[in-house]
Amino acid sequence: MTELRAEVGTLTFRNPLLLASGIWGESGRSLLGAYEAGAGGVVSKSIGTEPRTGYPNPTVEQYGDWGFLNAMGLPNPGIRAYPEEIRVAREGGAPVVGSVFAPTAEEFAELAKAMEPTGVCAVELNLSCPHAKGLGSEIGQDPVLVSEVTRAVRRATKLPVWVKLTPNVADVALLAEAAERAGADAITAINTVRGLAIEPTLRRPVLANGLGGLSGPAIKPIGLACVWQIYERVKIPIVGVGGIRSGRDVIEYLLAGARAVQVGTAVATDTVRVFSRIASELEKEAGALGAERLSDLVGAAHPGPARG
Amino acid sequence: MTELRAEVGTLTFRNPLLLASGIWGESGRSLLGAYEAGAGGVVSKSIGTEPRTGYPNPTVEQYGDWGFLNAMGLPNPGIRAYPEEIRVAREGGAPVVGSVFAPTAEEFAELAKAMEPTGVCAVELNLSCPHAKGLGSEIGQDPVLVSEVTRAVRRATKLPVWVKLTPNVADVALLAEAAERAGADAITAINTVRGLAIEPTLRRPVLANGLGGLSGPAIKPIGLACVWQIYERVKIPIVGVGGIRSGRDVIEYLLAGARAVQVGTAVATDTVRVFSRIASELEKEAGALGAERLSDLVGAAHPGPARG
Amino acid sequence: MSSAGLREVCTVLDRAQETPSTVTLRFEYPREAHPGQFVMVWLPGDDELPMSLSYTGREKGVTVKAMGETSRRILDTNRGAKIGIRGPYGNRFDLSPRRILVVGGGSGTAVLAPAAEEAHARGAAVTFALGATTAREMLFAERLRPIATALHLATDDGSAGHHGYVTAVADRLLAEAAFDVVWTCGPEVMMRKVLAAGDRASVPVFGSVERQMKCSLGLCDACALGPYHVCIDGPVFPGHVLQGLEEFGRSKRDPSGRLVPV
Amino acid sequence: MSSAGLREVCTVLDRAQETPSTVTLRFEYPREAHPGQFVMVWLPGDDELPMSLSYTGREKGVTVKAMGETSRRILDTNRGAKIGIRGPYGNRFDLSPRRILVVGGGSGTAVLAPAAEEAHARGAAVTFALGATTAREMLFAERLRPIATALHLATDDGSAGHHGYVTAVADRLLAEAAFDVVWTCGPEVMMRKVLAAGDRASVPVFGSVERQMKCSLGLCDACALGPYHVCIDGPVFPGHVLQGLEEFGRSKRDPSGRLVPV
Ligand SMILES: Cc1cc2nc3c(=O)[nH]c(=O)nc-3n(C[C@H](O)[C@H](O)[C@H](O)COP(=O)(O)OP(=O)(O)OC[C@H]3O[C@@H](n4cnc5c(N)ncnc54)[C@H](O)[C@@H]3O)c2cc1C
Ligand SMILES: Cc1cc2nc3c(=O)[nH]c(=O)nc-3n(C[C@H](O)[C@H](O)[C@H](O)COP(=O)(O)OP(=O)(O)OC[C@H]3O[C@@H](n4cnc5c(N)ncnc54)[C@H](O)[C@@H]3O)c2cc1C
Ligand SMILES: Cc1cc2nc3c(=O)[nH]c(=O)nc-3n(C[C@H](O)[C@H](O)[C@H](O)COP(=O)(O)O)c2cc1C
Ligand SMILES: Cc1cc2nc3c(=O)[nH]c(=O)nc-3n(C[C@H](O)[C@H](O)[C@H](O)COP(=O)(O)O)c2cc1C
Ligand code: FES
Ligand code: FES
Repeated sequence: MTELRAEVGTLTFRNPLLLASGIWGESGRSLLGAYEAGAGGVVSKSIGTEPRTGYPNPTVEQYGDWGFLNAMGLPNPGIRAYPEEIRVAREGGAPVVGSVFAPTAEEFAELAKAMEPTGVCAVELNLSCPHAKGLGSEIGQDPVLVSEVTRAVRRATKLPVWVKLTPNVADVALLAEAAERAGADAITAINTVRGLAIEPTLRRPVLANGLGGLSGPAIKPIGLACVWQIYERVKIPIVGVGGIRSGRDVIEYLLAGARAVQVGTAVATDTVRVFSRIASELEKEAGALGAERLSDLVGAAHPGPARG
Repeated sequence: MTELRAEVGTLTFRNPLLLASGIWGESGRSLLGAYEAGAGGVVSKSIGTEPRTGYPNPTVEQYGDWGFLNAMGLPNPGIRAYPEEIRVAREGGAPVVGSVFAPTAEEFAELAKAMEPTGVCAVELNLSCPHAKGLGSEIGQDPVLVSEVTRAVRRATKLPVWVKLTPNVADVALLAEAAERAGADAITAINTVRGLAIEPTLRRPVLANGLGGLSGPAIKPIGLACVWQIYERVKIPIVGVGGIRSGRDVIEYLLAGARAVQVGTAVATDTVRVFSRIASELEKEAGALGAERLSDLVGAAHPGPARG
Repeated sequence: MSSAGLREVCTVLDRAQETPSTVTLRFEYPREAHPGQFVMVWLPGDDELPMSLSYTGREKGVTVKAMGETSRRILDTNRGAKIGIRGPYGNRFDLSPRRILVVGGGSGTAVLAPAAEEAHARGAAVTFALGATTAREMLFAERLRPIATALHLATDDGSAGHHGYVTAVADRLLAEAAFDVVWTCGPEVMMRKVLAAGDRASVPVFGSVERQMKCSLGLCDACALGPYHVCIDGPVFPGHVLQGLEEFGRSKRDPSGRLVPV
Repeated sequence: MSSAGLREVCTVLDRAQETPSTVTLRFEYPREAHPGQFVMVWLPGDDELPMSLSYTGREKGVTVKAMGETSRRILDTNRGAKIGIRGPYGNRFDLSPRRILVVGGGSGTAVLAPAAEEAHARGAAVTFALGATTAREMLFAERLRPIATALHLATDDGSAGHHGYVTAVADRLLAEAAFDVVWTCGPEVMMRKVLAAGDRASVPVFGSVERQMKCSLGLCDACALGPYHVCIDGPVFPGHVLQGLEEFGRSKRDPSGRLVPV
């Protein structure tokens, strides 16, 4: 049986399974629900300066149980209302990572500052939403902007800064390097992959926004490739996300170089009980691989000396 | 019942279903087999100047029936031996698109020139192989290189030039624009999506090359998004590829903006009979949508006046 | 075989004007559904809204009340129109009780009608207390009369049945006769009163609840209600659960996730 | 549940040196398999090769002859080692004929042995003609003797059985006795001779064929053989099909796809 505690920089989680941003993330009670169901920690919905209703429905499309496409449009209650939600989750004992998004470096910095007094253990910069114009992946696709935003947030807060990257780039590790140089404490990879669904009879895209982001098992190979490439080029910890729904999936991410992971879509396909199931699978399967601690596995599929 | 003839620029195919490059593409008899099974045309394996054995096995990983990961490493008999294969396919009546790859614009141009006397109806430039270093997606990720290669080939041959793009970029339409300006006759999108599979017990990547390319239904939303974005920014015809295995899938690609499509992985999951099945589904379903010709559907999911 | 989504485009087979503000649309949607469940109704180019199934057989139906922009547009939908349907989602009414009191307020009766019909078909005795603002807005009274052990109406303006709230009727019925269960759906203030009445009579109550919905798959959190998600844990909740929820009858989340008064 | 691939990592349970150049590895691989089918054997860090199953029960086995680098490394694999297995792939021998002549050349006998055993278990009479370069290289003679109606050996150097090609033995047996079918596997020049002998005796022949393999899923074309793909249409082909193929016994594709002599 492997010890499941996971360390991401200076932070320790009871297990490496964090709730991904945007899933069960609007209400503090839901965040807490994921923690009670076994998550090691939770990431908030991405919060902006003002409340946002997001896009009209349809906002999701489903492909069997292996893929979801969504374009929620970053609905969120705004940074003034949200601390109350974080309070609820924190009072229940859940470690909360506060995810934020903004169109400019200054606004990112202000949001991060506003997160500080809420008791979050880190801020995650969503530089990667694939469908919201001017918010997210336009920044995340440009190393200069990634640097700027990361540096501004780094200066504004003492909190650990996690930078969440998009896979919709030629070379994700280049963006990770930019974030690392600008002072990021960790890289989260990946956000959803740009995709589109079309309704033939109606001759129109399914999602009200047209383009959306693909999540679920379909993107696991893509997330693993990104984590792998990032691990080869940066030293800061990596939090892996994308298509995780089993203990084996987590082990693959650890071996590729992640120190912790986030679980999103599986909360819908497998219910929130997915956290405790994955945790017990992980304990058994990591044990069978001879790992005493999860860090024994981190990056272990890479050639060369381990960095565990 | 819809007339299935498909036009891509000056070329006409009996139906819009072409065999994608790299599938059943080493032997002329196999190309012909796909045509006999109902494909409207076939694209050759990507051919280089010299014979190449490709990577050692494992070269493929399979995820249920919704995804394949491969890193073949562009094995091919080389441009001196391959005309004999094209001859076999051509003698059987199959329209053949000759796919080529090279590390430089000059070599691309020479390969295209060498394709001319073989009787191919077009050349497809593989600027998009996601795992072969220096060959493919490094070029396909850079608009300047895409221009250079396309222009060199454009000058070297009278054949229609199709440029095949990778989805592993921030903005695929930018690359399509570069190809269009440099004289491409059509854009083929997409090649496989960069991905990785890891074997936990062995603590190593499954594929001998490490990184590979994802294909199959998992990438259909990604391919559709690319075709959609390209259609909004270029005028030349688009050939859609990625995850197609049903008539409905083809209709979605047409509505997104493709004039023809290519079918790859489904040849393995559904056998080569997939071509005749898709063709008959397409005839029925496009008919039910009231389309007399397939061109009635091309781009029809986009807002604004049709360009059919 | 195909990697298509779970959404189906259905043709509206029939449109019935139930009340001046309420319309039923019928369509063929082959998946099995149970009374209590809902579908997401997509009006192309507009929005997609959760709607309880008011008919759960092969030819399904939703009964829509004009509220905001989208529901108004759904009302304007004509026979032959194409709408997207996905689902059914959510849980269902337990149809096993033998003596059932149904307390419906306004369009809330939509979800109660097929449950009552099916329970009746299985031999239950169903008593109805249906409320509306005025007689012309009374939903499904004629539909339900043939299966009713008793059918009691109430209107705010006294234009039909009891003059006043339907909750007063329910209170009286619960005092007078024995019931195994109460089913209710309507405005939350109304449901709160029904829950209290059930408590007084020691009869369990089940209420169908509405919240903002986006994914309806338990993913996005739009429908959060205390520790529950209405799309997967509901929409039908036992009364004691609802009573334990601070938010029920008081606040709900708007599309941005902010808590606002119901 | 998991989105893991179809490959399994198996532990080598047993390693048996069959001949100086041939080793059998046994491993537990739970998927059902039939005589004639093959698996892809992955030697981590090295390569992955197609290998016929020489044992098709729950504890499966492959019998590997030292040819090139990878097969040599497979020979060096010890008990307890981990190998990747995927499959089984390909078609199988029809086990219904009652009088079977098995003509095996070298390691080709590996794929014939489980077919013969299972046919025998079902009541068929199986006659063997097994060839090898020399007595020590004779594969599976002791394994097959107990089930053989007759067991005939041939060696190139005369160190066991007939001095000369096993095809001469097959020719004689086909002239002397009546058979419903001939099964053969070995070098293609040998198989061509067996096909001719079958023709002369008017007995149908089925031969198991090897070609370069990469995907073994009918995708990559590495195993193209005329209009067929050995991984999905084979490896077992009827003799008349093989005789119709220009390439059979003459040319094959190398890993780049070029045609080279066999
Ligand atoms: C599980 C479920 C089942 C439902 N079943 C039905 C049904 O069978 N028939 C039906 O007509 N509607 C039903 N609804 C409500 C429906 O989905 C819409 O919320 C309603 O039609 C208003 O939508 P709109 O966009 O037209 O109005 P909006 O523009 O969203 O709002 C118009 C007005 O209605 C109010 N309003 C919006 N939604 C609600 C709500 N859920 N509860 C109370 N007030 C609200 C707003 O506050 C506003 O004052 C159901 C909702 C859920 C969650
Ligand atoms: C369906 C199938 C089933 C097979 N079953 C078995 C089996 O049960 N036992 C077994 O030992 N091998 C079997 N093989 C062959 C095996 O897959 C390898 O080809 C062989 O082990 C040589 O691999 P290598 O990499 O060591 O040699 P390489 O380095 O590839 O080649 C070494 C030498 O062997 C020759 N050679 C390579 N492959 C073949 C071939 N297929 N036929 C003839 N000569 C070849 C080469 O030309 C070269 O001279 C099978 C092949 C197929 C396609
Ligand atoms: C409905 C939905 C909403 C999401 N919202 C956000 C968000 O607000 N901020 C963010 O950084 N990522 C968001 N994501 C991306 C996820 O956090 C995660 O990166 C992605 O879904 C891949 O993980 P998965 O395959 O486990 O879902 C969202 C994903 C989904 C499915
Ligand atoms: C085994 C395999 C080999 C491939 N080889 C090539 C190639 O040589 N050249 C090329 O342009 N694309 C190649 N591709 C990409 C396909 O042509 C196609 O773009 C991709 O597989 C997506 O389509 P699909 O989902 O229908 O397979 C290959 C794909 C696979 C699966
Ligand atoms: S509507 Fe998304 S969780 Fe319920
Ligand atoms: S090995 Fe790839 S097609 Fe047969």
